[in-house]
Amino acid sequence: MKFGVLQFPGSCDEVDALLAARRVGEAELIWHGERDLRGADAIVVPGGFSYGDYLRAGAIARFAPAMEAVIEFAESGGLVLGICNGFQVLCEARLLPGALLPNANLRFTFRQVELEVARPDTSFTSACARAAGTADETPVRLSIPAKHSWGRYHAEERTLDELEERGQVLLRYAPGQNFNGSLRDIAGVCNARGNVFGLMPHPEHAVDALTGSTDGLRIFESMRLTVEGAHV
Amino acid sequence: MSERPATADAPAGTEGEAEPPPTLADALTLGLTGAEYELICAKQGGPPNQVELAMYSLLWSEHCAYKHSKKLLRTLPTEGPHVVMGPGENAGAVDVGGGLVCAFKVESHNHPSAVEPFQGAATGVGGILRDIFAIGARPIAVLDSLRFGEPSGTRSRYLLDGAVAGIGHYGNSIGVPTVGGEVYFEAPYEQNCLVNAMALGLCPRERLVRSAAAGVGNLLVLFGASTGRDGIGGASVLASAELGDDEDKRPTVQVGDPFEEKKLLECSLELLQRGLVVALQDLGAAGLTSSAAEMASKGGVGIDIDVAKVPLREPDLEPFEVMVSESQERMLCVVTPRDLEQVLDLCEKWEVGGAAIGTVTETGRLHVYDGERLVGDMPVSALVDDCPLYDLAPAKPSEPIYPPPAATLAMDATPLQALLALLASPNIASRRPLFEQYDAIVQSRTVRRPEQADAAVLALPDSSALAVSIDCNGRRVAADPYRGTIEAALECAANLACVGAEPLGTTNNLNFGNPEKPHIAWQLTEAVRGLGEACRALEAPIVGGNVSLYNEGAAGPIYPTPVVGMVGRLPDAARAGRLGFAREGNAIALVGWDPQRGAPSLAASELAKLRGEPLPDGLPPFDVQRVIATQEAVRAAVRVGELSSAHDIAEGGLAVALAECCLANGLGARVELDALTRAPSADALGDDTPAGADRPNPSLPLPILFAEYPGRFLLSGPRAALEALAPQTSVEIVGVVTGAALEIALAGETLVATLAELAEAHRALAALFP
Amino acid sequence: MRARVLIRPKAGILDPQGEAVQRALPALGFTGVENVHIGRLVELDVADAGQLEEMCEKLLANPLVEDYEIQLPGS
Amino acid sequence: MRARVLIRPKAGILDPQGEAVQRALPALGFTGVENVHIGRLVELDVADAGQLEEMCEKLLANPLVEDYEIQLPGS
Ligand SMILES: Nc1ncnc2c1ncn2[C@@H]1O[C@H](COP(=O)(O)OP(=O)(O)O)[C@@H](O)[C@H]1O
Ligand SMILES: [Mg+2]
Repeated sequence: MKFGVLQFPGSCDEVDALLAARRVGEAELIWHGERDLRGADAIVVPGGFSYGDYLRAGAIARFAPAMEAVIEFAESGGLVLGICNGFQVLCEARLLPGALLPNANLRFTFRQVELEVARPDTSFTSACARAAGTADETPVRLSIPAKHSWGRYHAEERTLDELEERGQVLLRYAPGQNFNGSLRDIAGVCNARGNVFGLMPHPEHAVDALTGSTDGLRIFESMRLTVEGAHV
Repeated sequence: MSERPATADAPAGTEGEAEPPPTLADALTLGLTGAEYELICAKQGGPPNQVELAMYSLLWSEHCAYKHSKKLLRTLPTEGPHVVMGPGENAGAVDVGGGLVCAFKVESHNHPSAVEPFQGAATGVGGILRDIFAIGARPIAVLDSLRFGEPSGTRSRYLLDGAVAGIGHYGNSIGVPTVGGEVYFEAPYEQNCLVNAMALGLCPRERLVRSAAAGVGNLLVLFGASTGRDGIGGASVLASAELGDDEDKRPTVQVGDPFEEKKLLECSLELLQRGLVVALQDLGAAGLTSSAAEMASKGGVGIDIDVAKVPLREPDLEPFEVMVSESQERMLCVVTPRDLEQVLDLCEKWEVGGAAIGTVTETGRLHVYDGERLVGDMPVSALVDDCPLYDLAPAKPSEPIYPPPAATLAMDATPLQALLALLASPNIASRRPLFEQYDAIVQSRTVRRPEQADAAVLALPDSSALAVSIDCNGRRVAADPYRGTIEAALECAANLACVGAEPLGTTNNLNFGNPEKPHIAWQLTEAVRGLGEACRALEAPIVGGNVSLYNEGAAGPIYPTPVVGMVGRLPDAARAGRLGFAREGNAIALVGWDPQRGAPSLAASELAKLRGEPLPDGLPPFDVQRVIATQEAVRAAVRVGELSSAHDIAEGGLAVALAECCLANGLGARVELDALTRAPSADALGDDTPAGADRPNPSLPLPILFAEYPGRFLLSGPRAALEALAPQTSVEIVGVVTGAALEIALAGETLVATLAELAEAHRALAALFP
Repeated sequence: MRARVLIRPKAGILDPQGEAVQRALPALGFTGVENVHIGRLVELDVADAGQLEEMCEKLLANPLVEDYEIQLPGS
Repeated sequence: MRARVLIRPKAGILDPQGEAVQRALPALGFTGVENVHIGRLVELDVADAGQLEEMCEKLLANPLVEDYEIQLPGS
C-alpha cells in the first residue's frame, strides 16, 4: 500500500510522517501545488505550521490545490489522516466537524500524553484492539507526544453529542492529560463515514523505541490493514 | 565603470542637493572614536560620505570587528583531527563519520532581547539557524542559554516569558527541535539579560560551502525577505555601547518570520544541492554591508552593489539604510550569469523573493550604486581588515566587583531544609515549564529529550549519535574567571560522558561587561585562558563562537559568562545514557570522589548563594587530568550498556544530584555517606562558613552534601558493573535504589525526604508560567 | 477603499486570552474591568467591497467559532 | 461602558501575517486586495475609560511594535 504525505510551505513534520508511513508501507511526498495524488491509497496531512499558521492554524493551507484533490479523494471514500496541523486543515476544510482553538494554557506545549482509544474497531484504530479473548475491559492506552499551540477541540454541544452517539470520537486524553482544554477530552475525531480522521497528538513521533514509544505505529498499521483488507 | 562619485570624492558638502555630509561628530555618535575616524579618512583619501560612514561604523563596531577580543581569540585551539571548518566561517564543523559533518555555533542576541524579548530571542534563533544553513548544513537542533535577574522581579519574569516564547515560536514553527539549554537567575543579569542560542546542522562533507565570493563577472543574488527599516542602527551599534535608560534610542524592532525562513532554508539547500551557487552567506548584524564586505574580503575580490535593485518593503529607504538594514530572513549568494535564471526560478518555487543586485569585480573595492549614481566606494580591505585592534589592559580587581547575593535561606537551616530550598532554587528547579514550550522531537532524531539525560542525544543515520550540551555557571566564573571557565568546559564534557559521548568540538559565546575597564579585561583574559586550556586538555577544539561585550549598566557588569557549547559522538545511539535511577535494587555509586582532595568547599556553590554569602576570591584548584580520566571511565562504562543511569554532580552538589536521579523516574534511594568522611583529610571536613559568621552546627556536614566541584558522577546499575570502573577512577558504592523516599545517612543522622516533597520543591518554576 | 474587519470569538466559546487579560489587570492597578474579549483585526484595501463578505466566510473568519463585522469608510 | 481597542502592527514593522493573507487571496479568486494588515481587537467593559490608555501601554499592546486606537461608544 502507498501513503501520500502532503507537503506545504511551512510543513515541519512531513518527513517524520513519511518515515513513519514507510514502516508499514510505501510513502511519498506530495507538493501542495500539485493536484495529482499519485495513486496513493491513503493520504496523510502532516503537522507543522503550514503558511506559518498565520491568521488561524490551517486556514490558508486548506485552499492548496493538493487539498482540493484530497477533498475529492475523501468524498470518494479514501482514507485521510490529519495530524496536528493536518487536523486543523481538515477541520478548516470541513472534512471534519468542529474547530481547533488556542490552547487553554495559551502556550505552545510539548508533552508526552496518554490517550485512551475510545473505538478500537475503526479504519484508523483497529490495530489498537486488545487480543481477542482478553478479559481487560478498560480502554487501550497509547503514549504519544503532543506539541501544538492550537489544540483545543471545539464543537457545538449538539455536534459533540452527535459525535459521541455515532462513535466518531476515536481518541480521548486520559484523565489529567488534557492540557489544551479540548471539550470532552477529545483528542481525535473521524467523519461520519469513518474515512477521515484527525488528531492533535503525533503518532508519527511514536514509531521507534529509540526515540520514545512505538504506540503511534498502530495508527499507521490500522490504516494499512484497512487498505489491504479493501484490496483483498 | 566606476568613476569616483562627487559625494565621496569632493570635500564634504560640495554636491548641491545632497544632505549635509557627515562630520566627526556623526562618527562619534555612531560609536567610532576620533582616531578611528581619522584612519577611515586616510583609507578613503578624504572624509567618508554618509553611506560610507554608515558602513564603516558598522564594520568597525565591536560586534563585527572584534576590536577588543580578536587578539585573545587567536590564542584558542582551533585544530584537531575532527575539525573540518574552524572559526572564520559562518559556523564551524566537525566530522561525525559516515561522510557527514556537524556544523554548529552559538550566538548571542542579548541587547535586542532586552529591548523586546519575544522578537529579540526569536530573531536570535533565526540568525543562528541562517549561519548553519549558510554553510550548507540542514539545521537539526537548537539549544538556548539564558540569564536573567532573580525571578522575583517582574521585569525578569517578563523577559524570561518573552524570550522563552520567542525561542519556541521560531524553532517550533521552522521545524527544528530545541533539544536543550540552560537558564540561570542572578542579580547581575537584572539590567542585562543574556539570550544565547546555539544551533547544529548536518551535511554531507562534500556539500559544505564557504562564503568567499569568486569569479569576476559573477552575480550577487539577494534572496529571501524584502528589505525594510528593521534594526537600522540596530544590533551592531547597540551591541557596542552600554544600554542606557534612554528609551528613545530604541531602534526599530526586528520582527522574525519563521515561515519565511523555512522557505529560505529549503531554497538555500536546494540551490546547493543542485550546485547552483558559488558562495553563500547569510545576512545578520550589519545586513548587506557585512555580508557583501565579508564575501568580497574572503574571496579577495571587489563587489558592485546597486541598492536600487534591492526589493524593498517600504518605498523610501535611502541607500545607506538599504546597506545597513537588518531585516531578517535574507541570504546572499554568488552565482554564474549562466545559472541566474535557474536560481531565480528556484526562488519562485519556494516563494521567496530573489534579485540580482550586484557583480563580483576585480577591483578589490566595494562600490555602492543607486541606479547609475555611485554613492559609496571603499576598499574592501579597509572595511574588513583595517579596523584597529585594541590591547586589553587587564588588572585583577582589588575590591570585590559583585555585592553578595541576597540571602534566602537561614544559616541554621537543617540539611533537609537546605535540600528542599536548593531543589526549589530557580537555578536548580525543573526546567520543564520552559522546555515544554519547545518542540524537542521534530525531525525524528531525538533519542534523549530534556530531563532524560545530561546531554541531548540525536541519532545519526548509521546508528551512532551526536550528543550536545551547553553550559556556564557565571557565578563560579565571577569567583574565578580562569577556573570557572575550565569548569564550564569540563561540565559540558561531563554531560557528554554521561550519555556515552566523547567531545569532538566546542563553540563559545563570551558574554562580558565593558572590556575597556581593567577588571573586565582581566575576567575576559582569564576566561579565554581557561577556555583554551580546557579545550586543549579535552581535545575539543574551538570551531567557532561569538563575543558579546559591554553587558553592563549603572548597576555594574554581568557575571562574566563564557557560555560553552560542546558537541560529541557516541557509537551506539541505543546505548545513550539516562540520568534517572531506573531499577529497584540497583546499586548507586559515587564516582570520581577524591579522598586526597581535602575538604570539599561550599564556596561559590548554590547553597552559598542561598545563604547570601559573598563570592570567594578564587575557586579551589582541581586536577584537570584527573577529571578527564574520570569522564573517560564513565563514558566507557555507559557505552558498555550495563549501567542504568549516569548523572554528573553539578549545582547543588551530591544531595541535589541524588534527588534528581530519584525524581526522573520516581524511584527512591537509600544512601550512606560515612565512607566519605573516612578520608585522610576527614578532619578538615566541616562547614566552611566564613569565620565570624554565625555557626549553627548542623548535624550533617553540609559540604559533603552540597559542595560543588568538577569530576564527580552518580551512577546506578548492577554492583559488579559499577565496581568495574575502579581501576580507572575512584568508585564508592554509596547506596541502593529503593522505595519512595530519598534517605541519606551521614554522621549518625538520617535525612529523609519523600519523593512527593522533593517533586513539589523541584516544580518551583511552574509558578513563573501561570 | 480601506476596509476593516473585526473578528471575535462567538459568544459562549471559552476565550482564554480574554480571561488572562482580565485576570492580569487588577495586579497592574486597573479595576472595574469586565467582559474582556480578544479577537482579530484585519485591515485591507479592497477594490470591490462586495467581495468582503465572501472573503470573511471563506478565509478571514471561521464562522463556526467566530463572528465578524465588516466596517467600511463612512458606514 | 463597552470600549474597543484596535491594535495593529506599527507602520514599517514587518507584518508576516498580513503578507501571508495577502498572498493567499488571489488564489481564492479575490483580486484587487492590497495592504493587508492583521492586528488584534480587544473589547472590554470599563468603569473608568481614562484608564484605557495606560492599560494599552502596559498590557494590551506592545508599544514597541504595535500602535493602538481606543474607541469609545459615541466617539
Ligand atoms: N568566542 C569566539 N571563539 C571562536 N571563534 C569566534 C568567537 N567569536 C567569534 N568567532 C568567530 O568569528 C567569526 C565571525 O563571527 P560573527 O561576526 O559572529 O559571524 P556571523 O556574522 O556569521 O554571525 C565566526 O567565524 C565566529 O565563529
Ligand atoms: Mg553569518
